Amino acid sequence: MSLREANLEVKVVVETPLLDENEKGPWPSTVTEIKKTGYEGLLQIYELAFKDRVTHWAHGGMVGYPGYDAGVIGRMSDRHDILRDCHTLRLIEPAGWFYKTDALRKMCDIWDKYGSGLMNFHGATGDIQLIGVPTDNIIPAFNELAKEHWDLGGSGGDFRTASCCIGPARCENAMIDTLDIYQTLMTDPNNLDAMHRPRWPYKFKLKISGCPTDCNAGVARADFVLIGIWRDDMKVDQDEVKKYADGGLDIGYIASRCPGRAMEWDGETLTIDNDNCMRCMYCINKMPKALRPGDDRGATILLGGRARGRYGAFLGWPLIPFMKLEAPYENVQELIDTLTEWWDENGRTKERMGETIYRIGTGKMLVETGLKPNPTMVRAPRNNPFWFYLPGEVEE
Amino acid sequence: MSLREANLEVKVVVETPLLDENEKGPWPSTVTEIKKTGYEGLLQIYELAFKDRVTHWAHGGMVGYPGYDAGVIGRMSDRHDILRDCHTLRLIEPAGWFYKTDALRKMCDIWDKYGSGLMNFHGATGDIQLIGVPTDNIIPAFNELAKEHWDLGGSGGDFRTASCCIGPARCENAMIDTLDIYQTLMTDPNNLDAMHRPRWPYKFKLKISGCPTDCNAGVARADFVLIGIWRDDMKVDQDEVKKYADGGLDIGYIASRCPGRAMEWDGETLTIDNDNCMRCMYCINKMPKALRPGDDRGATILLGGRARGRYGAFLGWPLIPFMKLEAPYENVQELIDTLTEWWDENGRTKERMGETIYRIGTGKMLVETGLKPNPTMVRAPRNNPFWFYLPGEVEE
Amino acid sequence: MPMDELDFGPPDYKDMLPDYISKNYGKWKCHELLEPGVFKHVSETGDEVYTVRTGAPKFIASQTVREICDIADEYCGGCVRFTAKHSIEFMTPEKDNVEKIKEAVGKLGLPVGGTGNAMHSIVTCTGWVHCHTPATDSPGIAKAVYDELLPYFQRDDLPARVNIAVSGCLNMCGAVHCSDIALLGMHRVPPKVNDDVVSTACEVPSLIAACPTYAIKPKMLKQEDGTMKKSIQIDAPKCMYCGICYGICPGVPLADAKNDGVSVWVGGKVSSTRGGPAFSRLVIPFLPNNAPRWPEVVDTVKKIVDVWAAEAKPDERMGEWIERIGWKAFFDKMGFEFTEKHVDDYIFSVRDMNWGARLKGTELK
Amino acid sequence: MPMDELDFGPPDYKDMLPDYISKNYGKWKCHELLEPGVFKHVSETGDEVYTVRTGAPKFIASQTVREICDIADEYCGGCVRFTAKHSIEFMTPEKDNVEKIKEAVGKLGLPVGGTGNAMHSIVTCTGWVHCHTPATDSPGIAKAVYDELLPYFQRDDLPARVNIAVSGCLNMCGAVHCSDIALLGMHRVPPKVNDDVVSTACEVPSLIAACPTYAIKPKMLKQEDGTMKKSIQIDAPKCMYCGICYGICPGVPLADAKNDGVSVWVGGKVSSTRGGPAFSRLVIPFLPNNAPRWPEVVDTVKKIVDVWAAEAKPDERMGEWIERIGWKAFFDKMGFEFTEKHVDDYIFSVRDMNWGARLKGTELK
Ligand code: SRM
Ligand code: SRM
Ligand code: SRM
Ligand code: SRM
Ligand code: SF4
Ligand code: SF4
Ligand code: SF4
Ligand code: SF4
Ligand code: SF4
Ligand code: SF4
Ligand code: SF4
Ligand code: SF4
Repeated sequence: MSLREANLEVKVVVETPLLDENEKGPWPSTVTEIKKTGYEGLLQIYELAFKDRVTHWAHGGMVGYPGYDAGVIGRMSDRHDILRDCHTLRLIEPAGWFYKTDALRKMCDIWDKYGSGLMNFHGATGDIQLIGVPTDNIIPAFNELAKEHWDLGGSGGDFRTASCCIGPARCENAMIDTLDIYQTLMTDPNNLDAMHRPRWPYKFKLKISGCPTDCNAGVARADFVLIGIWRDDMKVDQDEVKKYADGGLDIGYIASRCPGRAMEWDGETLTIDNDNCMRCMYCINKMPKALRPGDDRGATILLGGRARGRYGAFLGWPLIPFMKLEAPYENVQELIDTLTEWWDENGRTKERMGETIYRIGTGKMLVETGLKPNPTMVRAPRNNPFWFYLPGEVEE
Repeated sequence: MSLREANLEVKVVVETPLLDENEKGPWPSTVTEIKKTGYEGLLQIYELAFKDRVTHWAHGGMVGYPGYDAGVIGRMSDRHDILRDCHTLRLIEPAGWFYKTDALRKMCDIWDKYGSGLMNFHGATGDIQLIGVPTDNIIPAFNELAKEHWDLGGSGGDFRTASCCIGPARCENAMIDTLDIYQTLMTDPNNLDAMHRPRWPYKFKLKISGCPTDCNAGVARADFVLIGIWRDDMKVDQDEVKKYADGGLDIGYIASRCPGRAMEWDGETLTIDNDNCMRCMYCINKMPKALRPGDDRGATILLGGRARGRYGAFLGWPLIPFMKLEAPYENVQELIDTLTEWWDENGRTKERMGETIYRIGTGKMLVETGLKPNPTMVRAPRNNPFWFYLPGEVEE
Repeated sequence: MPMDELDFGPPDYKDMLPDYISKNYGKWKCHELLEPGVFKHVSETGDEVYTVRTGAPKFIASQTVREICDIADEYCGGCVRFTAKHSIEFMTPEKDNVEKIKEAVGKLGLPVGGTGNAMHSIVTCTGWVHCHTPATDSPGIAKAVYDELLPYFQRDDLPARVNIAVSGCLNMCGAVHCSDIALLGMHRVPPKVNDDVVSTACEVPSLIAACPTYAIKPKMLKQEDGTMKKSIQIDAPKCMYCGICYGICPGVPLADAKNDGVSVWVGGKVSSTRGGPAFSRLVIPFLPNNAPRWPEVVDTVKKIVDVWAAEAKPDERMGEWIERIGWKAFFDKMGFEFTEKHVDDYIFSVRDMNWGARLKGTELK
Repeated sequence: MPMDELDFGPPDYKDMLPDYISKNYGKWKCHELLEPGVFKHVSETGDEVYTVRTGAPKFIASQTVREICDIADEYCGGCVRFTAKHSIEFMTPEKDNVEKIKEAVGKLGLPVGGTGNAMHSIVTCTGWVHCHTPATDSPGIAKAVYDELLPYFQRDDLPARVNIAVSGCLNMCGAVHCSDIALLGMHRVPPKVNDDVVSTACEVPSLIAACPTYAIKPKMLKQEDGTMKKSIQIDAPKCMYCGICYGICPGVPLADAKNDGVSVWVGGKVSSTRGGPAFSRLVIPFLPNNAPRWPEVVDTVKKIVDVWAAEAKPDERMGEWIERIGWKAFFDKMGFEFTEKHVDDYIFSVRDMNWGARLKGTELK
């Protein structure tokens, strides 16, 4: 009998008056879903939180799959009388979050057998989250999942599971092959080793977006971001522009909000000043049938993003304004290695890459890694007169 | 015989080949002026600096006028064989730097008698700088200057000599009486006490500009700035606007650079969206005959500016967006007192007011001084979740 | 599993793509939003693909996943996809299937929408459902907000998209910090130190080093048997309740029924379009944890969206609108109080001060 | 002077104003720039006042002041004024006097100009003439720059005004940090500690506390007589040569003939007009102290002004022009090298990083 069947057998008799209130209303409810799984202990713990207005979960201890030191988030309640251990398995998602249904169904079966049957597509980092596995079931659960080619994702101070936008799979804006880059990086043995055996100062997140629209929110959530971009001129189909205008689109207004002041619309023709265009995608997104990025494409590499942290949030800034990409993306991998090595050596515990760079100084990081300084890294060069000279740079 | 006569008697025979090079060219030269004074020692020390490419001045020791602890900048050379002491007298300038010639002539006579005859109209803070007085002459020099109503200015951790733009004396933009405010603040006995007997953590600078054009550069150089501003609607003379347009002024272009996106020009009429107008003065300065500030006038009070410092430079930010002003400007004086008292209590040695506020927190400063928080203080409210609750603000 | 069979990574995406995607991979020409929740993408090959997007609950039972698969099997060539914001996408090359998919997902209770100039799916963390650090229940709040704002999910005529995110605590797992509207659980009292746990389960020096405000000091306790026990004490006025210490040590929990609650932030943005990415900014420091429906939070979100929807110009995201009208006008229109807590006083605060005398007319009145 | 006669403050400004100003005080209606260096101000009373503005040397001999007074007596009703940037202004209610004043100041060697869209007077500190901390001679540099750029002082058809400022050291007495072009003396080696002076003339604890980078550590020296002497040592790699320590202690001078020099900064602005105040930004970290004429510095300034003058749009101050074209284009056009020193790494550095993927076309090529 699978765990879920066992759970369902213990009919849900537990009273959850507060959760029931939350369940009401038109939006599909997590409470309903938990009820569907028959996972009574979780329901009770959750109801208790609503009643007490504090969580009833505590640290989860050290749990995991032998050979892996990551991918399982330990979780225990503070009410062992109700439910004791309720860990999470993080599974690496398929690129772009595309699923064949048979793969999904098999995953459901395995999860019903060993876990709660409760799932999350997806966690905010992008992994599949399987919520609620008792300690003893971790090994058999993953044994079967692995057979179906579901690997554990990241957790702790490691190379976190990357993610990528839908890109070339269904978006005309994609200037890099987001899915293929993802696949290549996420099957690289060294990266997987860095993912499954945490040894870095803290987590390292990587996201890939096909264009500066950044639908994968890399700039806000990842230490390292690849964003597709073009270098040559934007392609403008004047007839299609005209059609948009005739259809009532206020192109003058769009031009007025172009951040590069690069659009000129005279009512007939749209002129793009390609030198000043900031590749922001605004006009292209407004007129997808008329405007398209140029053909000389590559990636901008951003560095240093992270939420909150010790100093408050940082957002990603361009380390490399333009890099040509070609499978198997060795130049990207090299860059990752250079940076993570530097960070591994210099970072303090619980210090994200951007924070280490901040503490030590971008300039020093560049000198030590051999990466090139570039005006695009900064909004403007420094405004304070506080910098250092290395011995040899000044006269004795 | 005055010191200058004595100096001139010792004919300038000293060779200054490098200074002579610097003296060449069309712009009037400081070297020529020093030569004119016959101040040979200074010339030699200066020439030596050009030769050695380092200064030959050193700290000046404690010198001053009895009863005052500020206003004299001690200066000694490191070549006592050439010239030993060469102090500076700082004199408080008249409001707006207007001088009757007889007052200036008398000052010259006194300075020739006791000092080098070398002057600077003015130092960057705004004082008159009289450069080069030997220690023994400080007392007699100031005795005579004081008789002519020239008082010593600020130096050290004190209320520095304020300054004001030309304002209503010759500028149509002036929305506050910059000269009168200056005069009132600079003759207040408590302020003068705070200027002449340094007791604060560091210097406190105050500047007054008649409008946001800020010709007195207060935002960059003063801890406390008064800037004239209007609250009602801008006055637009459409005929004069038209004349500018007919004269070739590109009003559409000006509108395109209005920071509040508040100008609309249809080729005939200029419309100002007064709610969105940022009172930046750009359009008014471009069309002084057509546009004028409204009639409901007062001051914006900025706080916290300073150059370089410990953290890099800070610029002034609005503490009070709008304050009505009326002689004798008691509300301004009260504000100064409140702030300097708070700073005096909380500031560390060599910490400017803005730095103390930064270190301790604007919020805390506001609570402790009873001043009101206001969204105009910030470009945007805070973006990090790090703030404090005082006991009493949360439940026990 | 044997060691050498570990570390294999994700399944190959090529095996997960349906034909109608593989054939047109990298060949997309343009797209169109046909109606709220329904896209048409056109390929250079001439192919068309229709996508129906739906919302989803934060957690899904395997049972529901199977029902989703049923729909995907019937209309979508056996493929389903989830978006970067956890919506569900049903794709089909056949236009006729669109209505059928809409009907089928309707039966499952999955609302169609969240596209274009709509409220998009709310990103939220696990909160009280599964996490040990929350100050509030993010999935519960998200549900209450969704119920109220459903109409905004189902339209596409707002001035721009509005992204809402909820995180249970400052770790910000929902990455709320760049959202149009962010709801963030806040603790408001320092951790309660449990000396027994600290001394047995935690590394005191790392704990001390972890605190960003240096509020943690070591403490030695004499035990009954005369030996010394190493624990810590917290200098309460220095603590800003960030919870970083609790992240590494179970002996310093912060949860507090009376003082935990929700803060509200607005104006953030991620994309590099127009003005580029921007942080969400604090507008309400604290609303009570009024489970099960958080009415104060829901009302606040509704009000913010309503005023913005009525007043913003086209393509003005929340923050862009506020930038135009000014923060003073925003606080006035919303009736929110601006307090000293809104003025940043952390490390980079200086750079957020409003340098210069550049005040809007509305700010001077 | 008796104590109770001290503290009297400045003379009354009313006694310093000439009639033609007093009568029109606060009544000015508008103004016009008649030609470079000459303004006309019109009062509501119908009065007109003409102003001739001239440059001046940093220091003036009393002799010259008297000659200036002679001109003011002859044409300006016995009044002369200095500006906020230390230019001299000769005012007169009579238009006819303008040419006469121009002639008279010409004889004195004072150049007319520095108004409107011109190079305005250069603000500079005392430098080697009189200060103990400089890394360069600001008045000397200002003179060399003026000589070369005089034509820009005498015209008014540049895209906008250009403000140049020179400071001899990081104290920035010229307030260079918000100038279109700033020239700033830089030390490049740590202070040389003179133990005798430190131990006798300085307060060691304040000295240690003063250093922003915590580079100063205490040091005890055993003296010949066996007693201990308190001095300090400097951790060289931590020192950024700011000179704050030397400001309070003569025992730690930084001046170094070989390594002192000049840095160049551009794009700052003070006024709240348009984009508001802005900092000057580093473009050249070091140019040699090539007294007596600093040719490298002069050439650099000239080049910057020339390219800007040729390319900027109307009312584009240096920084506004650069903002439009981008810093990459600026460095390229000028032929300056962008190094790691240009990337801020001090406290607020994070906020100057170029968040997002918002790159100009020129930056990608
Ligand atoms: C599951 C997930 C929330 C969700 O429901 O989506 C999650 C859940 C937790 N996060 Fe997270 N984080 C999740 C995405 C994020 C994100 C968003 C992202 O990656 O885009 C962030 C902000 C972005 C970033 O990293 O900057 C995030 C920032 C954190 C932090 C703060 C990290 C920091 O650098 O400051 C912590 C604390 C820590 O790791 O020390 C944290 C810690 C945690 C822990 C493990 C709690 C803890 O302190 O041990 C949470 C486990 C909850 C549970 O047991 O249910 N989580 N966490 C997300 C991961 C799922 C996945 O792998 O796909
Ligand atoms: C004379 C003057 C330069 C000039 O030729 O114009 C000057 C000269 C000196 N300044 Fe200054 N400062 C002068 C205006 C300024 C300004 C500009 C301003 O006030 O608008 C600033 C930058 C603005 C600001 O205050 O933020 C300025 C920032 C400094 C500093 C750094 C202050 C700080 O807060 O970081 C110092 C160092 C100190 O005081 O410790 C300093 C120190 C000095 C000393 C006293 C040197 C010292 O460390 O003892 C200089 C004496 C030079 C001499 O003996 O010839 N001076 N000083 C200016 C004062 C004349 C006057 O009273 O009118
Ligand atoms: C499917 C998805 C990518 C994926 O790999 O999953 C996606 C897909 C598209 N995005 Fe996106 N975006 C997706 C998440 C995002 C995110 C991520 C986020 O919110 O965390 C952003 C950043 C939001 C932000 O700036 O805060 C995002 C910002 C945009 C924008 C920029 C909007 C703007 O303010 O300028 C566009 C352009 C537009 O809408 O005109 C856009 C446009 C598009 C287009 C039209 C691109 C295309 O040509 O197909 C796609 C359909 C639009 C739509 O959903 O209305 N997409 N898009 C994600 C759907 C999420 C969802 O369920 O709603
Ligand atoms: C006389 C003086 C005030 C004083 O009390 O001494 C003054 C006087 C005037 N200024 Fe100024 N400004 C004076 C220093 C300044 C400063 C201070 C500084 O540079 O440190 C600034 C700030 C500069 C900055 O932004 O970095 C300043 C920024 C302006 C501006 C703003 C320019 C802009 O970029 O938008 C204007 C408006 C304009 O020129 O259109 C202006 C306009 C004016 C007007 C036209 C105002 C009027 O209606 O009379 C005056 C004559 C203009 C001129 O000089 O071309 N004045 N003006 C100062 C003359 C200094 C000099 O010798 O050159
Ligand atoms: S980031 Fe660009 S390529 Fe990727 S889905 Fe969004 S619009 Fe398409
Ligand atoms: S992509 Fe952005 S910057 Fe470029 S022209 Fe379009 S709107 Fe302007
Ligand atoms: S600050 Fe304003 S009032 Fe003062 S001189 Fe300048 S323009 Fe005139
Ligand atoms: S004063 Fe400035 S903000 Fe106001 S309308 Fe004129 S240019 Fe625009
Ligand atoms: S944001 Fe806080 S409460 Fe939510 S999952 Fe992350 S750690 Fe837990
Ligand atoms: S909650 Fe944060 S500030 Fe408070 S003691 Fe813990 S780590 Fe320090
Ligand atoms: S900037 Fe430096 S060198 Fe110049 S006067 Fe000020 S302290 Fe002296
Ligand atoms: S020069 Fe500055 S950084 Fe160096 S020791 Fe002195 S105070 Fe410290």
